[in-house]
Amino acid sequence: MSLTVRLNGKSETIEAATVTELLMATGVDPARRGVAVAVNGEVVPRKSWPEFRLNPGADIEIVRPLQGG
Amino acid sequence: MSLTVRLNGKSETIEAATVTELLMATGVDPARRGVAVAVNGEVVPRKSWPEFRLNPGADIEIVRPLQGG
Amino acid sequence: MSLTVRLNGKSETIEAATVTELLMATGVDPARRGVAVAVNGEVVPRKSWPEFRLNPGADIEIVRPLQGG
Amino acid sequence: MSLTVRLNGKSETIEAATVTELLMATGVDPARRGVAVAVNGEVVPRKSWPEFRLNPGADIEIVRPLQGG
Amino acid sequence: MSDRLVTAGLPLRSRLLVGSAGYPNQQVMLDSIAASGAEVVTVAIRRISLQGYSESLIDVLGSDIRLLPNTAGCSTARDAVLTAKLARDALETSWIKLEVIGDRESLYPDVEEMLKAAAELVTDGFIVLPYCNDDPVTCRKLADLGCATVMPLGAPIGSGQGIRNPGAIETICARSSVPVILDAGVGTASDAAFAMELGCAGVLLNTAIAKSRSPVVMAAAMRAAVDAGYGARKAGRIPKRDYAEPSSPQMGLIGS
Amino acid sequence: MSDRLVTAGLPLRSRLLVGSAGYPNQQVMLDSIAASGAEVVTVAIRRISLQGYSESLIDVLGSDIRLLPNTAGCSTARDAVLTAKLARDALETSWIKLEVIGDRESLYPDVEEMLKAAAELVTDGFIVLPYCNDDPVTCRKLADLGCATVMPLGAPIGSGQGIRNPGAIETICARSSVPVILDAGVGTASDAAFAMELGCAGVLLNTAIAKSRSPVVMAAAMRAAVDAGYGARKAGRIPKRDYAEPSSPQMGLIGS
Amino acid sequence: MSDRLVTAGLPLRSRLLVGSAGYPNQQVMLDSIAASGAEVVTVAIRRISLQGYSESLIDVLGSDIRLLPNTAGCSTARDAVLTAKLARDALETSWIKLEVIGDRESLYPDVEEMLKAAAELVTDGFIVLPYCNDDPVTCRKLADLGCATVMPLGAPIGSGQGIRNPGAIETICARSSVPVILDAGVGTASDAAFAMELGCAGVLLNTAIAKSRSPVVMAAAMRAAVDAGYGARKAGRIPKRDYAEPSSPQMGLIGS
Amino acid sequence: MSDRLVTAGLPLRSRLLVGSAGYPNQQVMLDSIAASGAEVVTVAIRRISLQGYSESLIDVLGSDIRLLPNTAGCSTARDAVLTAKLARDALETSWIKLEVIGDRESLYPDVEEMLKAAAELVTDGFIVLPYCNDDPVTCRKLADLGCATVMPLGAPIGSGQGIRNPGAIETICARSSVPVILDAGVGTASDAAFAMELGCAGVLLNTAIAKSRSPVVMAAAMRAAVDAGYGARKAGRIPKRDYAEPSSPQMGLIGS
Repeated sequence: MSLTVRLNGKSETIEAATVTELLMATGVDPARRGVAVAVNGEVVPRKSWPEFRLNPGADIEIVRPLQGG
Repeated sequence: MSLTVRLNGKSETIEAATVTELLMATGVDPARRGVAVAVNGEVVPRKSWPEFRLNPGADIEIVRPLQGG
Repeated sequence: MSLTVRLNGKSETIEAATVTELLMATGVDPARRGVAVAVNGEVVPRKSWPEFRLNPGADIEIVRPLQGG
Repeated sequence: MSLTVRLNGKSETIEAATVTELLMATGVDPARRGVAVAVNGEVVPRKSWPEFRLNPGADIEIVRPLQGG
Repeated sequence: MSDRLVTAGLPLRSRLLVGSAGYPNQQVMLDSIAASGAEVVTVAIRRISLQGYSESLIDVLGSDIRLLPNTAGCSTARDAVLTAKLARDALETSWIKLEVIGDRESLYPDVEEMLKAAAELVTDGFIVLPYCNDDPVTCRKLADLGCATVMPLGAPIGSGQGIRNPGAIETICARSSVPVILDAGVGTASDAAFAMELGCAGVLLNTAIAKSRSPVVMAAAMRAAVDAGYGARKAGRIPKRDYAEPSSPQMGLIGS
Repeated sequence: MSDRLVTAGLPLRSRLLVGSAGYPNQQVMLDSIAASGAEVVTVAIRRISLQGYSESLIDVLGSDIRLLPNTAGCSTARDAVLTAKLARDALETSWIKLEVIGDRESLYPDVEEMLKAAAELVTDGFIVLPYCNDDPVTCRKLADLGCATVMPLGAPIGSGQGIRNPGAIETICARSSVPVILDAGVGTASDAAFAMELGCAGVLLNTAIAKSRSPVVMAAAMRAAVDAGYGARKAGRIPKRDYAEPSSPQMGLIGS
Repeated sequence: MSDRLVTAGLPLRSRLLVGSAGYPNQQVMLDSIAASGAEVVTVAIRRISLQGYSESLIDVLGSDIRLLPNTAGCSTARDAVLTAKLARDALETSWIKLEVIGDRESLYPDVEEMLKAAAELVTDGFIVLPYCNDDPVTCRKLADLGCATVMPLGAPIGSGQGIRNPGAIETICARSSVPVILDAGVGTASDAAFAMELGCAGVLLNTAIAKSRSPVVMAAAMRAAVDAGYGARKAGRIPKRDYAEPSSPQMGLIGS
Repeated sequence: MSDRLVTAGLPLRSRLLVGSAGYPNQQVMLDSIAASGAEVVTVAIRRISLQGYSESLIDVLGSDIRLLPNTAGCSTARDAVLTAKLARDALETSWIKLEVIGDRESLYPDVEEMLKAAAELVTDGFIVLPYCNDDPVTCRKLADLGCATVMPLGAPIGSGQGIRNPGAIETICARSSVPVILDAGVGTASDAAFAMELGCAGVLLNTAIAKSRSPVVMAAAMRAAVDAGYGARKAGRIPKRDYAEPSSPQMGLIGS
């Protein structure tokens, strides 16, 4: 099934029911270190990714570390 | 009649029912410019001094301008 | 008669026998304040201009004040 | 024989005819490194110490290195 | 007129504001204030001593002086606000120099409490002149809250160190939507001139005059310094150059 | 009277001395000199252009101005001495601002040549005001030779960097047997005030006024700055303190 | 051991902390970090670009490097706190360099929001290292809230101006109950040494190395500078004297 | 090799030169010199006390130290030249640190006498390292005379004021045809680093180490500082900017 969500600030229609599926759908290996996810302003811990269900309109942030000062 | 109040930080027993009487009792001419009074953390405007009644335990501040930077 | 001298750093042939004549020849009013003259590294005082005779090859400086810091 | 000389700024009477004898007389081992001698404002090179004869009234400096900045 | 420091719509006679504390005696204070040319003079608000009280500042300072009460010594928004209200009632002025101190040794402001007090006082109709940090963000917030001026510190109160962070003051002046008055730290005349050159609209000082060896002479010097710095700013100074540049002409040298 | 700068026995109207070079035009120069209040104005001595010459400085500068010719651009004692003698004859003054430049980029003096020229000029009866290094030893030697003042540089001529080595200037002022006039480097009003606070008896400047955006305004600012700095020095500034010192009284705070 | 910078109970290998941004390329970054000797390296937290992503910093920076994520760019406590929580989950560290920016031009902190975020993060178990103002009051509040260090700015981020207000930094260091790490403003080695001499426990910098002409050489220079400044502080410098003091002995001069 | 300070054709082990005076005791002196890494150590030349004499410096300082005798205390070219010649004979070195003092309080050089002595010593085959003013003209003259280095003062000897006129030192370094060694004034490590950043080829100091609370620790700090400053100079520092420049990336912020 497909959902319309706000993903990293942009409205996107995704084919994913859970965080894990979303990451895979967006080409991010869920096993990869350094990734973190927040849904509606709350962090979704890595261990909950497989079962954490995304709802329509969810505000999702997927982040990783970058060069910084 | 006499009241025990907190006057400029010290407990005092005063012979005064109103702010005006209190000022007179403490040797401050109520007509004198530059004086201000607060009771229980609220300023009592000059015009209300005559009728403003003091209650036992009232926390009273009488201030005036001093040299300052 | 005509002389070849060094005048303010340049070789010039002049029609003048004295400093006064030289000044006049070069369009400088000898009466004008603010002018001074040196010949061969020595100042020629204003009062000696009329009779101070110039010799061939003399090194002559004619100066005046200018804006300065 | 004895001579009166100026030694390091003080007048002294010494029992010495040469620089070498003077050094020995003043308890300085002439073989010791780091010593230098001037007589009357001229350095007397180490090698000339044995035969350099001192005259009465000579102005003698005997120096050595010290802590310095 | 355009040359006047306009505070809350009011053009002031002088860009120099002075304090009234710490003079050898009252006459020296009065003479110094006169020599300074200041229109605005700060005063503190303190408890009346209960055994009657000496001649009031209001009476000795002429009517051509505008009293600016301060909240010096307050360390909470609550005390500062009450002090401001008492000052308003005592002096019939809505002007207040807001000070909320965070630390007795440095006398640096407590930013949070100061902002809280400023908001409350502005809402209550006060003309708020806050003594604040040399911090462009806090200064902007104070202006946005509706303060009439911002008064960043040049150095700790009474330290006489001058302007410790000119770059910060310059940044604040370059951006401020309200007049910037340098408050605290000035030790001598060149400090006051420098403050104006950095873009300040005025200078507020007390100790530098009151505690100098000759306060009246120093007051006149500070007045001249503020004029000098303001004029130099207006005149547009020459740029600093790494190398020398002759002032006299290079041509026509003798012997050349 | 004791407040006047006395040079070679002559009390001057002002402690600010200015140059006459580099102004946008002659009228601005005249107005700036007037606004500066300076009595002493420096001029250069240059070869007359042989095609006649424009209106003379002597005529345009009123008789209440004292011309101080300089030896700017000279790099040997010989040229400086001849220039001084020509200046004396041209301007009927024995005052000379001695400059012997050692280096075209830094325009720092050549100490050896300057000392040689100073000795010769003093012997010849000149009132010598030498532009010199901020070096207490050279300044002392110039005074011992009989110079009327010493004029150490604050920074390279025309650089507007201000006083690069205040400690050196202060040392020179503390010991000098003749008036110390800060020459060169002043960029803005606070620099001039600072020079006076360090103990200078006067300030000589040119570019800071002439090349500012509004020379007349800057000239007035410099005049005020010199007064301010001189006054502050006389008044005796407060010491610098590491920590804060409250100006308002600590007693009688409400809520305490 | 006593010579190690101990943060939240953890002794660090180095008193120099460095950023990972702005290097010409990744190899230069790695070589520079190695040359700096830093154990702690800051990283930003940013949205993953949705077209997959390049090699992760975590992998390229060895396991002997302790990553310190920052909240750079956040202008509210809310965003900073969420960024910190994402960082904790992404990097399995509870360390966070807290930045709450109040102003895009000056990049000065927003004191109110910073304090709010610090309180929330400390409560949530974070080791908080806040980038803050050079303000002793705000620094004390941050320490009282439970921050592991305070990291006052020396000058605006990336400006390379050095320490604009040494007196303020010295006051902060003299009173702080937690280690003071100078953050932002360092432009060259002497700035870093000076920070340590003022009493800082460490220095955090990025641009001064990354944007220098030779980052690896500058990284080694910064490492030496922090050691030098720390050593000098420990050694106890000589006092500054107004006058000279000969080092060589005064006795026994020839010709005397 | 190119990284070595080459003096009169001789590459030195270290860019730090130190004095041997004023240490608490001889062992601390030896340990400090070792910790400084210096190859060149200055010594004074003094009259032998006529009651025999203590262990000689030459013996206690190992053969891997190059002694640099000075003419400290001399105030005439004549005394300085004789002292130099005695030093050469005593120490079998033609190296001489030329000092000709013009003033006992400031210990500034006497420029005329110094130049005279330098010329005479160079002619006589000495390797002359003159302690001189921070004056580009005098420095150029010394180099033109054939001195091996110039050693301008940063501040009065022993004052620990650091570099009072960085602009002058920078100008001297930018133009000098011989290595510039900062001599005198260094008080702490950041001063030494700063000197190198200004372009100096080396630093000579004594009091800053000898009179610090822990000379051996300070000696190591100075060594690190000279390396740090030299490295930073080589690395090419970032320019100073008036405003901030973020180090972390501006894109991809959460909540944006």
